[in-house]
Amino acid sequence: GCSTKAPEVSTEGEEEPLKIAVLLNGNLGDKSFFDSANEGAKEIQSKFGAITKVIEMGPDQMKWEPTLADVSEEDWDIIISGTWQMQEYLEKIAPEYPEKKYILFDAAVDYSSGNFGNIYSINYKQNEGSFLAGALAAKITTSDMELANPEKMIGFVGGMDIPVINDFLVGYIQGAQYVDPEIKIAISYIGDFFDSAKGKEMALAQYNQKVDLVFPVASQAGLGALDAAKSEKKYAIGVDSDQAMIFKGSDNEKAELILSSVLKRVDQSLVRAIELEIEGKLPWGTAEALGLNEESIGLAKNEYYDKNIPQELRDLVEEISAKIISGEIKVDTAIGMDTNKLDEIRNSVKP
Amino acid sequence: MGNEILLMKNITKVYPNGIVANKDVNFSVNEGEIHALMGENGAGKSTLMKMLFGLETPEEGEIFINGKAIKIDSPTTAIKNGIGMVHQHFMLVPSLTIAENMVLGIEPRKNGFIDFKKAVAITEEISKKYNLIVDPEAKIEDLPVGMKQKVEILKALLRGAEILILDEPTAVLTPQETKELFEELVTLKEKGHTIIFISHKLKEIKEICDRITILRGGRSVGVHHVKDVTQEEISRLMVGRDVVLKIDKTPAKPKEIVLKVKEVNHIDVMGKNILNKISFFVREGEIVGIAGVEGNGQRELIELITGLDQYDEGSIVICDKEIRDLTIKQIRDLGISHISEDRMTYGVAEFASIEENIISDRFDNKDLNNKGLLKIRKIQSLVKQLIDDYKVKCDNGQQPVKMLSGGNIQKVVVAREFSSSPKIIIANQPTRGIDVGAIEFIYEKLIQLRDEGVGVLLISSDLNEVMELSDRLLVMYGGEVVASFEDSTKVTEEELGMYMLGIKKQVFEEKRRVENE
Amino acid sequence: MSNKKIETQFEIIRTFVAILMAMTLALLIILLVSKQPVDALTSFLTGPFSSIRRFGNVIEMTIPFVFSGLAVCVMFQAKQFNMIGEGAFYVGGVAASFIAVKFLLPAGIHPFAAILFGGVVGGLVGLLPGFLKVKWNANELVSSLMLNYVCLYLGLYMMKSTIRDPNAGMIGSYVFPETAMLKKILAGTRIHSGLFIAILFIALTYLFMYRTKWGYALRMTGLNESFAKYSGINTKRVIIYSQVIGGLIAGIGGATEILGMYQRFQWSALPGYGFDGIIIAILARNNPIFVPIAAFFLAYLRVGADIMARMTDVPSEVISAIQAIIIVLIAAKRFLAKWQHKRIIKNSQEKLAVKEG
Amino acid sequence: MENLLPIIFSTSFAYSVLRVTTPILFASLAAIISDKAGVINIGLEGIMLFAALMGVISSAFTQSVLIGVLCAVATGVLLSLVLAYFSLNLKSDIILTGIALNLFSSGGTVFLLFLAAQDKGISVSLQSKVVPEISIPLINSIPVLGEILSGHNILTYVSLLCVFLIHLFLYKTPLGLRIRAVGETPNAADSVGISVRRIQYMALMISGALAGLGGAYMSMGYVSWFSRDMTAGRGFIALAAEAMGRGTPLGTFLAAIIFGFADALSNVMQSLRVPAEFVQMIPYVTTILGLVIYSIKQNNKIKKYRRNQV
Ligand SMILES: Nc1ncnc2c1ncn2[C@@H]1O[C@H](COP(=O)(O)OP(=O)(O)OP(=O)(O)O)[C@@H](O)[C@H]1O
Ligand SMILES: Nc1ncnc2c1ncn2[C@@H]1O[C@H](COP(=O)(O)OP(=O)(O)OP(=O)(O)O)[C@@H](O)[C@H]1O
Ligand SMILES: [Mg+2]
Ligand SMILES: [Mg+2]
Repeated sequence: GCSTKAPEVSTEGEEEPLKIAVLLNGNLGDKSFFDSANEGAKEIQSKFGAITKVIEMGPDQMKWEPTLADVSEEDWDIIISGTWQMQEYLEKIAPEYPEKKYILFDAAVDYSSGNFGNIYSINYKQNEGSFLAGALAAKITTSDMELANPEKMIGFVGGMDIPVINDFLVGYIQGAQYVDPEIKIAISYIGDFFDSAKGKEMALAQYNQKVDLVFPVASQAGLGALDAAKSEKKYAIGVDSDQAMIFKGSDNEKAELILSSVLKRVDQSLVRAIELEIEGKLPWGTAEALGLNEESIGLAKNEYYDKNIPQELRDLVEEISAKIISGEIKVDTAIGMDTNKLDEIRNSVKP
Repeated sequence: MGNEILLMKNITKVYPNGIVANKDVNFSVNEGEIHALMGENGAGKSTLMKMLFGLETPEEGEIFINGKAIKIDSPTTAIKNGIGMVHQHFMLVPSLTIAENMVLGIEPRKNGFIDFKKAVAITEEISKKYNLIVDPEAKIEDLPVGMKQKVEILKALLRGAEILILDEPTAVLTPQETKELFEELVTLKEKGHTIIFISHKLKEIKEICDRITILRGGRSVGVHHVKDVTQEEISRLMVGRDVVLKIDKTPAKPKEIVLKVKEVNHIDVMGKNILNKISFFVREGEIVGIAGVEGNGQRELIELITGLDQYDEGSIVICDKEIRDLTIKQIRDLGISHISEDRMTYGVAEFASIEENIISDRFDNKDLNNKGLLKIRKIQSLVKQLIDDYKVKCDNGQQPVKMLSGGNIQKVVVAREFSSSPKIIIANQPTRGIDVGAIEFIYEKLIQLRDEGVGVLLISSDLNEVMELSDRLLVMYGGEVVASFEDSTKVTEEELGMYMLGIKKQVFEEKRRVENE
Repeated sequence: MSNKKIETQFEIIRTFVAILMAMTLALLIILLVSKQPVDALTSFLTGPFSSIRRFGNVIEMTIPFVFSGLAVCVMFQAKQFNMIGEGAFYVGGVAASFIAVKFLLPAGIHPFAAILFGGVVGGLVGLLPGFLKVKWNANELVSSLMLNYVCLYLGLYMMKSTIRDPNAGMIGSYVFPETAMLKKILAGTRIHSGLFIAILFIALTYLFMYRTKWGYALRMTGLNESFAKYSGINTKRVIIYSQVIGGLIAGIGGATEILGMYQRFQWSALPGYGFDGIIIAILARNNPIFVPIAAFFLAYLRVGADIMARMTDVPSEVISAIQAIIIVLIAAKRFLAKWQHKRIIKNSQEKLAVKEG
Repeated sequence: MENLLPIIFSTSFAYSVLRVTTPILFASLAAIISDKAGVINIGLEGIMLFAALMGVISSAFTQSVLIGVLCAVATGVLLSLVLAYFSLNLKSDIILTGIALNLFSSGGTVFLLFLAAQDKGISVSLQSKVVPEISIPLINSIPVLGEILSGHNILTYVSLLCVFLIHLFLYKTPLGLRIRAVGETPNAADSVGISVRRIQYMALMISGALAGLGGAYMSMGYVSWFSRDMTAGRGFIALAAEAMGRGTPLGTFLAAIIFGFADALSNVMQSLRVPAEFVQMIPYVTTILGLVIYSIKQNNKIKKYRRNQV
């Protein structure tokens, strides 16, 4: 219900720490999306001295709405949650708790359809990042890099045939076509986000079809594809977090082959939001789309990147990046794209 | 006669469902005797023996072997103490060979593997020693019952059984096989083995047993020397009243033909010719018996007549209707009733209640359901009536059939099949393994139905039964009718035996004369 | 006292002891992993009753459990080891969503039509393993396990190619119109009118199984197929319709769940109710009357566990382990059997003594 | 289509079939053993999962592949003992117990993983060992066959060997004979003094050990880590393969290979741009078809026998 807040008596300097709950509608350990949010929570805690609690709601949708409602009734200042599926629950529940604030990442509520002044939404332009990845990959496949073959073939392994994943795909395809209109791309979907053995098989199948670089966008299952790169001695590009660095130390051989990763900095964007909030500058009641410009999306440029990628390619990436930021290059998004259009794009690179 | 080899003292057994199967039973057997154990169905014979063999544990009482008290908690202990058991229902693994069954649990080994050659050798050796000839490499599932019985006995002997328990071994045997078994038992006895013999057939007891212990309602009601008591006395001790097994019937007055089987052929999965142009008929108001050693096509014949299986050639006509394409239900609706030889498989659903078992053939009728909704009260009163009429011993109609004794289960089957106003009854081994009291009852009912104009086809391996009960008698051998007798009282057992074993065969003319009148 | 009474009494005691033991074990595990064990256990046990919404959650979860439990009951009673509940539940949801999105019907009729269609499609899915079994004797366990995946992918494809909302960020259908959704019946909870459908189906299933000739034929076929055949029951037909009905109930469950709990279809994986249905059916001893109790019990466990994970430091994973222990202990038949046997013996002997004395 | 054929007839495809088949084969052999003893092991999925985790953890801590595999096997045995205790001693329904075991493993593994690696999804922070791949001296020099058959993970060879060993075990050893007897007619076994329960215990233990090997392959061969729910239904597919192979080791091997083939096929088919859902369906549809074709054949055999004779 709507309770009127008693005027707060806050003493200077001894400010109450912010209380932040992060609801994840999945499980930790995916090494990408949810883990990244978790990282964000940790950083918020250490950087701003906030009290944070991360609640894993698991994959069962039945539980999400009541958990959100439950948590809204508890004593939190800000409740953070992500993905498009949580959007609708948020639209329903947030107006009932106007004294609470909500941050929604990787989706946006429809501000035209209601009074959502207490929600701030973050969208990511992952298509911009994967545009860079596509361009890089298309260059590498015909380059004289050690493990590249002359065929113009690169690969994409998606978790499921769904908009968010296809958003990566569309950017990837357009980026590759941007540097080489002749490029062929093998595209497979695993069918879920956790069967890493299947992910490995899919990637292996692609490598066996003359693909020399695979871009897996499949959360935990995608790690199998990186394993395939190692066993086939071919290249890969990671996703969401800097995946080469995950393996550095424990599996250097694999890390060497992960030329870069398309970063989707959920953590960074959350930290940024809280920072803005503390400064009183967070635009509540609006949605922001963060991309290359905000550095929420980008290519990982780590030691392996520097070591393995030839200078002229690195320069090219910078150049394209600048063009995207300036708006000279327009990248299509798969979100809201109808199936025929998507198929057309996919078929244009069919091997 | 030797000294007391076995003593079961003050044995009490209560099953988990609360049934007191044995109460203070004392049972003593002397070395080297054949000791009969008799009693009505459910008297507690099998239970007593199961405890001796370690399959059940008594709540109270002690077991002494050679005067020494031992605790038998598993078949292993029983076997160690020289006890062997041939169960009422065979305990053999169908997919294994005789030799494999023989050595199960005591396999001869070579390098950790089973020494199959040795197993065969062992089997051959013991089979020679006791003159019980079997083919060690034959699979159990292909064997006739008589052979299985032999394997069971050999199995026990191989494990060094001094005391051999035989639980109703003759229930499924032909006279010839029974005779053979008895010879074997006598040989065993001569070799010093002690035998406990359970049977419902008084004649057999008289023939080979030395002493007899009779159980009634879970208690021992006396031990006697067999030669000191008559069959009638034994019956009275068992049942508590006089039993007349003499069948009293007037000559049949047959009318229209209700079942006509003509030149039916049947080939089984393995391609074996099971039925060979078989032809015969049954009329209203007569009992036609089929004698024959089991496994000569009787079972298949009945499956075809009752619609459990389909025939390819020939014709079967019930009440003027060819049944080739009819379902079992349609055939039953023509007026056929069927008592199956295998009551636990076909006769009843053991976990279902008596009520549910009785309405299985008529729940679809208008008077028991209203547009699909069962009329519970109607059903209850119907079943109550039948339980009374057929003297089924039970608490009430809701009791699961599983809780009844074998004889009472048979009564449930009979009650259902006899009360469906049949035109023809196929009675396959209708009295197998049930006590004299129940047998007497079933005979009376059968004859009563015959007199009311029902045709009866009676198949039985009990020669006495077919000869006494039938008006006409056929003999089946190798899937054919090899003999046909207009008047079953005019045949001797020996003559029948010759036909049953395929030694004699009536010529075709003679057969046709009877068949196609 | 009759032996039957002892058995019933014992059954109750046994269940209680089993729950007690399971709770002790759970407590041990919680002590091991938690710094606030008392809070944890309290929120586990009393959490579901601590607010109307949470109690609502239990009931909300009970509804689909009832359907999947009933579906399994029917198939298991016919001795059909069919796992199609999972797939049928899923396609039932897809089918109902299709009607909900594609047709504009008046409020009363819309959900009715959608649920009916969900049931029909679920029934068709159930038909397949039954048909394969009857026609070629193909093992229904295997075919249904595999068919579940086919249901998932085919359902997903059908949904995507007909009613998918391209603006949705995940795979999802268009939002259902108000007319199609099942009304909430208790403010502050999401309990919806599907509850009445569930109750109706408990009664219908029970009546069907124990009061109609078809139910009778089904049970006899399950208890002893040879016997049923010999008695003239068309067992092939029974085998087929038992699985069709199972599929139908599961399909209706899926439809009810989708229209009651969601605004649009968005299951991209099998929701798992098939296996839950098996747990429930076995706990309910395949008797429709006990299904709601078993379903409520399981829902209570799940919701309680969930609250515990949310409110305290007990990780949610530990909870599935605890659930497993509780379920198995309660299903243990021999648990304390010796003690029961002694009671019965004593009782029987006393009775005998009285009779003779 | 013209793209597909060269792929299917390539050696790398045939090689991948064996690779995909391995975990299913282990699990379906496990299913055979328990099934033959008359106890359905629905818990294979969970047993594999747990074994996969324990293999990773123990090999990471000891830095020994062998200990890792042994631990996986031991875990399999231990879990099957639990299954046996509840279903055989306490008489809980065996299917329910199996399902509960799966539930238990799915949560328990993540919890343990968190304790061992501070991670709830994947064990990459643990430096676990991998069972090596070996090329087989003579075979690897045969032109085509060498490429297909040589160079596999050792556990793949072990699984092939197991087909043969299980066949020998079931049909030639005393314990095998007893297992078959117990499964077919427990009363008969009981009556000759074989303890039915003990044999079922042993069968379940062997079954658990095989599933343990399957788990070890998943996390120490197929991929080099453990991840949440990584068995992804392979335990159930194994049950299907076992039924399709009618419980004989050789038949089951064939069924597992067919499934592996279909699965590998679906992996390469995606590039043809058939809707992903249809491609993903292939293995399951194949299994159903395989089952139906087998059943039809079996049925026809019976009918043909008759017709020929008439
Ligand atoms: N396993 C069991 N559980 C419960 N009751 C049983 C069990 N076995 C036998 N009974 C009951 O115990 C009583 C004695 O049965 P038992 O088998 O000893 O009879 P029997 O003398 O062998 O009869 P029959 O001549 O029919 O073989 C019967 O009332 C029977 O119903
Ligand atoms: N678990 C049980 N619970 C209740 N009653 C049982 C149980 N097992 C067996 N019985 C009853 O005990 C009786 C005795 O069983 P047993 O196997 O000795 O032969 P039987 O069926 O009596 O033999 P027959 O029919 O040849 O006389 C059975 O008839 C059956 O009704
Ligand atoms: Mg290239
Ligand atoms: Mg008996």
